[in-house]
Amino acid sequence: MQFAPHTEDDVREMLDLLGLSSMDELFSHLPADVRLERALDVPPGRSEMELLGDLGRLARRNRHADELVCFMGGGAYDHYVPAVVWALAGRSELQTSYTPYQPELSQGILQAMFEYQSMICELTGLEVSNASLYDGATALVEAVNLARGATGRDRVLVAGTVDPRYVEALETYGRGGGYGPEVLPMECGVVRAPDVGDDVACLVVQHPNVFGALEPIRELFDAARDGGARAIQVFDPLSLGVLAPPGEVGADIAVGEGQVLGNHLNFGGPYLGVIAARMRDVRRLPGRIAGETVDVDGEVGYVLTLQAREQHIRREKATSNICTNQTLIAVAASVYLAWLGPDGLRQLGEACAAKAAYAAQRLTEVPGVSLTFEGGPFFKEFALSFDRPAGEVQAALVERGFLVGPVMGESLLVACTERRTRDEIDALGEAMKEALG
Amino acid sequence: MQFAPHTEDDVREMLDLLGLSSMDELFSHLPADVRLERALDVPPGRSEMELLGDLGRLARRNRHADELVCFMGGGAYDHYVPAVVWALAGRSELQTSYTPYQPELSQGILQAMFEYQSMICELTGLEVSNASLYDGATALVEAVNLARGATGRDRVLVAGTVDPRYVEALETYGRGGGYGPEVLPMECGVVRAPDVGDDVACLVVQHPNVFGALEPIRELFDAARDGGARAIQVFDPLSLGVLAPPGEVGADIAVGEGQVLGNHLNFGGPYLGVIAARMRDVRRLPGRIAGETVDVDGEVGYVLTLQAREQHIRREKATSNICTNQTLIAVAASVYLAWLGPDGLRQLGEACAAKAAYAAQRLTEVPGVSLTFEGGPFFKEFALSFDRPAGEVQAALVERGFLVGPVMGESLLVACTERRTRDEIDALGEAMKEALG
Amino acid sequence: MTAGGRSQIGAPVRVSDPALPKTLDALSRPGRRAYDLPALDVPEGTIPEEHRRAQAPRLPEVGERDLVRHFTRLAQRNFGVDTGFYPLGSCSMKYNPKVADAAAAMAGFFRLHPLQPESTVQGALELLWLFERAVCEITGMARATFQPAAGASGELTGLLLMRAYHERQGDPRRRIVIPDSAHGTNPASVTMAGYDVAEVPSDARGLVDLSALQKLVDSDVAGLMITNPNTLGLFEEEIRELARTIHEVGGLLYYDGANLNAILGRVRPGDMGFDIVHMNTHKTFATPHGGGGPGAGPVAVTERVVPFLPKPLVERAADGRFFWDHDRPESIGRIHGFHGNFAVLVRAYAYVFGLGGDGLREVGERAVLNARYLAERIRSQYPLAYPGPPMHEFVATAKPLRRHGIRAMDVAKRIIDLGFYPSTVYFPLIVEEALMVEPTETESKETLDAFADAMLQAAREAREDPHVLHEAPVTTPVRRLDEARAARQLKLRW
Amino acid sequence: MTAGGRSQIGAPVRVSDPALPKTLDALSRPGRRAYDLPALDVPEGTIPEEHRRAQAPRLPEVGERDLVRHFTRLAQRNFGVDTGFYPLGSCSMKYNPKVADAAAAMAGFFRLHPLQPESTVQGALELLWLFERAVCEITGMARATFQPAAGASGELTGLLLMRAYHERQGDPRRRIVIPDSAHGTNPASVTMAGYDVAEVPSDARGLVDLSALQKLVDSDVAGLMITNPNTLGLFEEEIRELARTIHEVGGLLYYDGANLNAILGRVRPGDMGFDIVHMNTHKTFATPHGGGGPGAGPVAVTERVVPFLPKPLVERAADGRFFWDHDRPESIGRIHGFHGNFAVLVRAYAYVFGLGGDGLREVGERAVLNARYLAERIRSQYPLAYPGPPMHEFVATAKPLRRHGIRAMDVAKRIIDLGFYPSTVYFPLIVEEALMVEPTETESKETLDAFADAMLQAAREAREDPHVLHEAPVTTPVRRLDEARAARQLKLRW
Ligand SMILES: Cc1ncc(COP(=O)(O)O)c(C=O)c1O
Ligand SMILES: Cc1ncc(COP(=O)(O)O)c(C=O)c1O
Repeated sequence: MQFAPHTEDDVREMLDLLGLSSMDELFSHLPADVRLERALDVPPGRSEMELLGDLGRLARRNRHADELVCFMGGGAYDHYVPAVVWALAGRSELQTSYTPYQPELSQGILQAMFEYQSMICELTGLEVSNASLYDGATALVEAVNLARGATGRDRVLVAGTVDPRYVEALETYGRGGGYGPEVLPMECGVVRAPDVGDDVACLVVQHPNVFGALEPIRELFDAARDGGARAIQVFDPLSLGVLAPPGEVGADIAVGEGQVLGNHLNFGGPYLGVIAARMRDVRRLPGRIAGETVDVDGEVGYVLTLQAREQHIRREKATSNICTNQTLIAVAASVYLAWLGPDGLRQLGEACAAKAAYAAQRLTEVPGVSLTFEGGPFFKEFALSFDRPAGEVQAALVERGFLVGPVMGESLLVACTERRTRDEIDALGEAMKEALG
Repeated sequence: MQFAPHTEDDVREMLDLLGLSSMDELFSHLPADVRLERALDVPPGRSEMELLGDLGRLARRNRHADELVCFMGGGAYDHYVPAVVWALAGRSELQTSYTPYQPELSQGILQAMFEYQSMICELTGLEVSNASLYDGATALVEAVNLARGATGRDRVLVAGTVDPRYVEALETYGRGGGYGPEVLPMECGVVRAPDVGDDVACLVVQHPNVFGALEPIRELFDAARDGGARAIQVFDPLSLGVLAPPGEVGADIAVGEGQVLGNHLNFGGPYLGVIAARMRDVRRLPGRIAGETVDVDGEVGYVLTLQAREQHIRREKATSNICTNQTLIAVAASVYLAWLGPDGLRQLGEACAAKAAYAAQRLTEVPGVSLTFEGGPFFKEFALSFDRPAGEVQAALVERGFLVGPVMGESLLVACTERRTRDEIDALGEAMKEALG
Repeated sequence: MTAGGRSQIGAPVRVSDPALPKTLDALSRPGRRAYDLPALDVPEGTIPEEHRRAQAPRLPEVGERDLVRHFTRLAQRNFGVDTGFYPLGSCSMKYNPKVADAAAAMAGFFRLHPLQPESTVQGALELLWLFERAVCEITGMARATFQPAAGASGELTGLLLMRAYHERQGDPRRRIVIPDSAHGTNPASVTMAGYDVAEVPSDARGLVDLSALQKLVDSDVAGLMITNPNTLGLFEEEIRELARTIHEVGGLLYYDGANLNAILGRVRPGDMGFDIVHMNTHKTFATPHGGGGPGAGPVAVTERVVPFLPKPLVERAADGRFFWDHDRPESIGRIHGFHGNFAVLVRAYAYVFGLGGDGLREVGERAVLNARYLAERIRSQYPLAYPGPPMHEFVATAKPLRRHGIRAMDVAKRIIDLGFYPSTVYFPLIVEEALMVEPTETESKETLDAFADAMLQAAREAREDPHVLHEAPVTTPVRRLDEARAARQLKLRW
Repeated sequence: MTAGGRSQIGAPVRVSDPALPKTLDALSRPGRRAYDLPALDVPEGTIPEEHRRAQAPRLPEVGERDLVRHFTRLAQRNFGVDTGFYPLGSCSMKYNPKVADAAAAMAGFFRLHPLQPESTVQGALELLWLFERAVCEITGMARATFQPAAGASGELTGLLLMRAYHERQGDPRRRIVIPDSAHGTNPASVTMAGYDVAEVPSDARGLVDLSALQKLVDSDVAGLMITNPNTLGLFEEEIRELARTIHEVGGLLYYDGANLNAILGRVRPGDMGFDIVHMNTHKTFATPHGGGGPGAGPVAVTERVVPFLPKPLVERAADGRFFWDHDRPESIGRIHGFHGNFAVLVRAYAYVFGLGGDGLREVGERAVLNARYLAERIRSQYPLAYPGPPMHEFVATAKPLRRHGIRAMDVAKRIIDLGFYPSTVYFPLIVEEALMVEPTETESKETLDAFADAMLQAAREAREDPHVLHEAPVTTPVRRLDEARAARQLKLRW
């Protein structure tokens, strides 16, 4: 392949204007001792048809979610992506544009950002959002930074039922931020309200939690509020047609993984970091924010606003270093949320909950299978325990055509989206019976 | 699914304005004895995700050309379709528009038609083309109608080496046109120049012919010209980087199957009926023709022109009944032809010819395999004979992962596009050896 | 809203490189290229000199980026259903569901060669088999062919079927009756089928004049070809009598399905007495029209016409296997090079099976409701050509504006500036200053109201400021184009 | 070309329904819907009342057609590389090959769950493994991580790696040196990594002031963070001395890869002495930027930094199987929730392996040629901020136009009316009235000439008719927007 349009004539004419006689002269001022005097050891170029052939062979070495029935969870879910979502978000004027530095030429992206922010606020019951962060885990990191900055406090309390990858991310970024997340003990699948001292910046709770279970969320956040800490909820956007929104259960900041909002599984990315907060924290929010305004003729238009928070203005004092974010994924999320609307959101949530409940009941009928945490309410995901290592069960299920997991210690997570049918759930039950038999 | 946006309020308000109280009243003036008093016996509607599930199951019951290596020919070929072609032709402003009756709102389609016509003229060495016909076979039918009208003569001579489906189409449409194609005998894979009497409207020759062989095309068309008949060539657009164009070998009218021009195999359609002719016949051409003109301010623009030929004006005296054609496929062909350019066209033609030559040699090394027609030159396709029914061989090859064919009588056609690799050809040879062993 | 670029509500951004040429040919530079092919991995071929091309064709030499910007620009200079309201009468420009495109994009469909052995295309054959059952149920027919690539091709197919039918009866006939309101493809198809046109007038109601028809028909009439609702958007209430009249002389009834949308699930051509029906999938079944095509024109017929259908047909064997049945001795033969526009049929299948029986009926209802409502909203200024209640579309006339020197075309051009695709104009031919409006069921009341307001505004302007209409359009990439010049000084290529 | 709508060469058609609302919220109608879900096939679930949502969120209620027209309209109000020339400095807005999108659209890639068992994702792991080898070869590094979702994330990752490295040496340090010309993400990342910024000035050549650096560095300096060519588009010719200076005090060198395009295949960061490198795939490797993202910011490092890379890394077992290696005791941990922006990496893979080694080198050459040529074409009116020969981009200044009351932003806005996306303005901060222009290698000489002519026209107008520049833009959907008001009267949602 080659996409440079230069003809030999072009090159000659351009070099002539520069008074040069060869391409090499463009680089002649570079010190000799840093120049690569050999060709790059990257395989020779491929034609488009060869390249797609190579990639097709790699792709076929994977067993994807149309070949295996996907009951996997753990932060990414096989929800259905309507055809209209990427037919629109994929339009090339949007896909091939840069961050809207010249708003007059980027009203499309800017309005889409504004509408996305609006829908995220409606969804979470909070007051302000932004144009996206990298993903759910880094959104949590940013939320913690915000809380520490806003409270001037140090300690970061994290429920023991928060996704371990999110905790791992906090530990990693904490090396720079100068904090270490303190993990609260879990008791039968949920956590108890901790005492929140005046040195606690925030309390982080995932609800539904990593096992899909519903936490005593209001109590937990009451404790945070009473202690003067920011209450941070890690939420599942598609739970909010059914579950009380973060703003209502007392969250000050809500962060979540937006993959479920019309975005494909994509082996983990690009996903969507969703964040929403209260107005008092708006000037501490990370990332781009679109705002509505008017032009010189009074016509309504949209711009990037509150940029004084950002790295290109505030540099080392910026609220975050984020520059490139996940805007296009946020645009897709907007199409998806508007496709669902309030009724669709509720119906979809009910469907997930109903199928998960049915699956839990159906699967625990299989001898040797039990719920890791009996009794507590859950949303679309739950943990199973077996009379043998969960990894073995997972492998046996793959052989029978099912993707289930991830494995969490002794347990295996099972997630049900609106996409899973009763027949598939029953078939999974049969497969488990075989696998354990 | 349901795409009507009416809310209950909308329906009520609209009925109110009409002074009606129910939807049924919209149909109350229809005679009772023609009304369907039961529900249609079509399965209940499916949600989008269910529907794509159903269709996916049907699709997986097919073994397509990415699963089996495709050496099939017979009028449709597995040429490579560059990603850019449908990324552009598929843009929704083009795809969801109608025939450009209001040129001011359809300059995109109209200019694309104009550019397509221009490239077809360049390709064929002829003077005028149109915005497309249904496919290669029906393009031939239209060409014959044109020739009969232009010459005022009746008889239609067709080389015995023209694709039998095209001949079948001529027979079918001839029932209405009032003619029956007269098929000239084939001699070792090609035809001899017939005597063309003054009652002959046209001589139809396919070159390369249905067996991929090159006809003594100039002689044949000399005979046609000398007899005052129109010389009609059925051509392969992708042969014209290598082979002398119809205009040069004496064709008055050239028709071809444009599927090869950036269009997918699509199980036979939509394909593209390509036609080109000489200026003297322009007023007898069928279908839409785009022309360049200027607007009231002198700005260049494009319109549908010479409409006096067409059914909506000329009605029963029209040159053809065609209305909806294959415009979008022609747009894709434009992208593809411009992607190839003159050099790409030649390189691609050379590659097809070289691979076919190699394949013929390689495959005839297999015991029990011989060329049906020894010796004569061919382009990208050739016929093989075996010591057993060709159908058996074809079936055995499918089992070994190869699509070869179609079967023509005792022979099996083998086609090579630029896409087929030496390894694939060698593997086909091995497979044939096994199949015949 | 003014003619000014930016102050147009919703104006898109301007496409770039204004200084660069605007045709592929002018963009071409020797040696520039987009193509990219593998190196040859076999020996050079040996095409004899005498067969070789001497001089390369003058195709554009451009880069892939040139191509992308060029066609992106062309697309943005084109108006589609995805851009806005497109009430083109007789064309059923309804929303084209994206799910149908997703279906057609499955490799298991678009990567199939038409001549693959049956064992390798069972899913495709099953899809056609299922879809044939559905279209037969919808039309009230026995069997169907999917070969016709569009409505006109369906017409010709149907007429050739009539011919074969009559010849089989040993009584070839010469004439086909069509109403004076018929679409141009009808008479054109009649001629191509080798028949003569006998035109029956419309009566004061805009319906086929029954008594005129009775006078017209005799044993030389092969059949009657009409659409119902007719091209005036009116239901032929005497359809049973029309059918009887034709059947009594041994003729057949052909149903032009262009207007099938109006009666989906309510009335079936078969139940009205039709013998042969075509459907326009790109109208009734929402497949995209692609700026002119491709479409598909399946033809369904009653039992007595089945033997003559084009071959092959898909059949299901006792063991459940699907196969192509070529063994049809009385078949008229082949209408298409292969099996018709399969990828279009996949989309139509998605539409029909996605909506289901009840959904289809609702489509018809809403289509009629929208047309009736819109007609009512504008009739004060644009009276209906005929009194009867319109179905899925209506034909109004701009005649009242004539005395202000305004023609239907002027109204259409002004509508463009007001942000909509105009209705069909000057068709059917029997209506002066015809405005043929088909909103379709997929448009909302808000859109209909906005369009009605625009139509009324245009009528007001016709009286108060006709100049605005004569000047229109002024907001488009080009303004009114010189069609006479285009036809006189033919420029049909670079 | 005027400000008038239609007379703009290449003006697109106007988007429809001007009378209809222009936001999703305003389009909403109670009861209207696009969604469509299967009927529930299991018993109702049982979410406890106290957990249930009381009141539904006010999401739009619209039809699918509403959605399609709304977002089609928004797209047409947006300018992308596919619409035109986009010489945004420091952003490498090159053509995004469509083949890369086709690769990412394979179900075998986009339908993979990130936590699938390794046995089911061997192809994906192999792709990452192969791509890691390629980026290491391109940068001259030992190993790489693909977790960072963008360049800034790569920066922070790299700085956390430095921290881990120094802590491992038992000598945590406090300061990171960055040049005053650095991009804003650099200092911001330094802070997030828990370091203090030590700014080193640029000298008269626009290069890092070596002697100032030597004064600045001591054993408390953890590292130096620069890009080369630097943000002025100039190559840091003393890079080896800079490296030596830092290495002598035990610091590490971080390479900000935003400008890697300039030196592809010619110079490798590793060979210049860098220890840590990030790449912006959405710049150097042509992945689409999506109006802000997603991108990807792979980080590659030299041997001594490898132990600290985020986990897991892809490894290949003796039997050829690929697996995730989590057993990395010294790893800094996790930078992304999963494995980074995989679908973006697939596109970058297609670009790198499609071009191959020689192709990549050619990319760099042509990128530099285009920038040098364009700088030469306009320098008479827009002098270069520094004398040195620019590489893939150049920074000019609009200062000479100041005395006509024209600012860099005015030039940019006028360029919009002339049909191009403008260059970056006011960055780098050390240049007054900076115009930072990066044409990229995928633009043709014709485009560069057209843009140069437009820039020269703007300069002429600045002298003769500055009003035109102050008024600009006038051809866009909206004109200059009131940013002060936006920040004052915050309206950040419906
Ligand atoms: C009434 C009527 N009949 C026939 C046709 C021809 O159908 P097609 O364009 O699919 O060939 C049309 C198309 O506009 C039509 O409106
Ligand atoms: C010099 C430089 N460094 C860093 C960045 C940040 O990269 P990203 O936007 O991918 O986070 C940019 C992006 O503009 C840049 O130009």
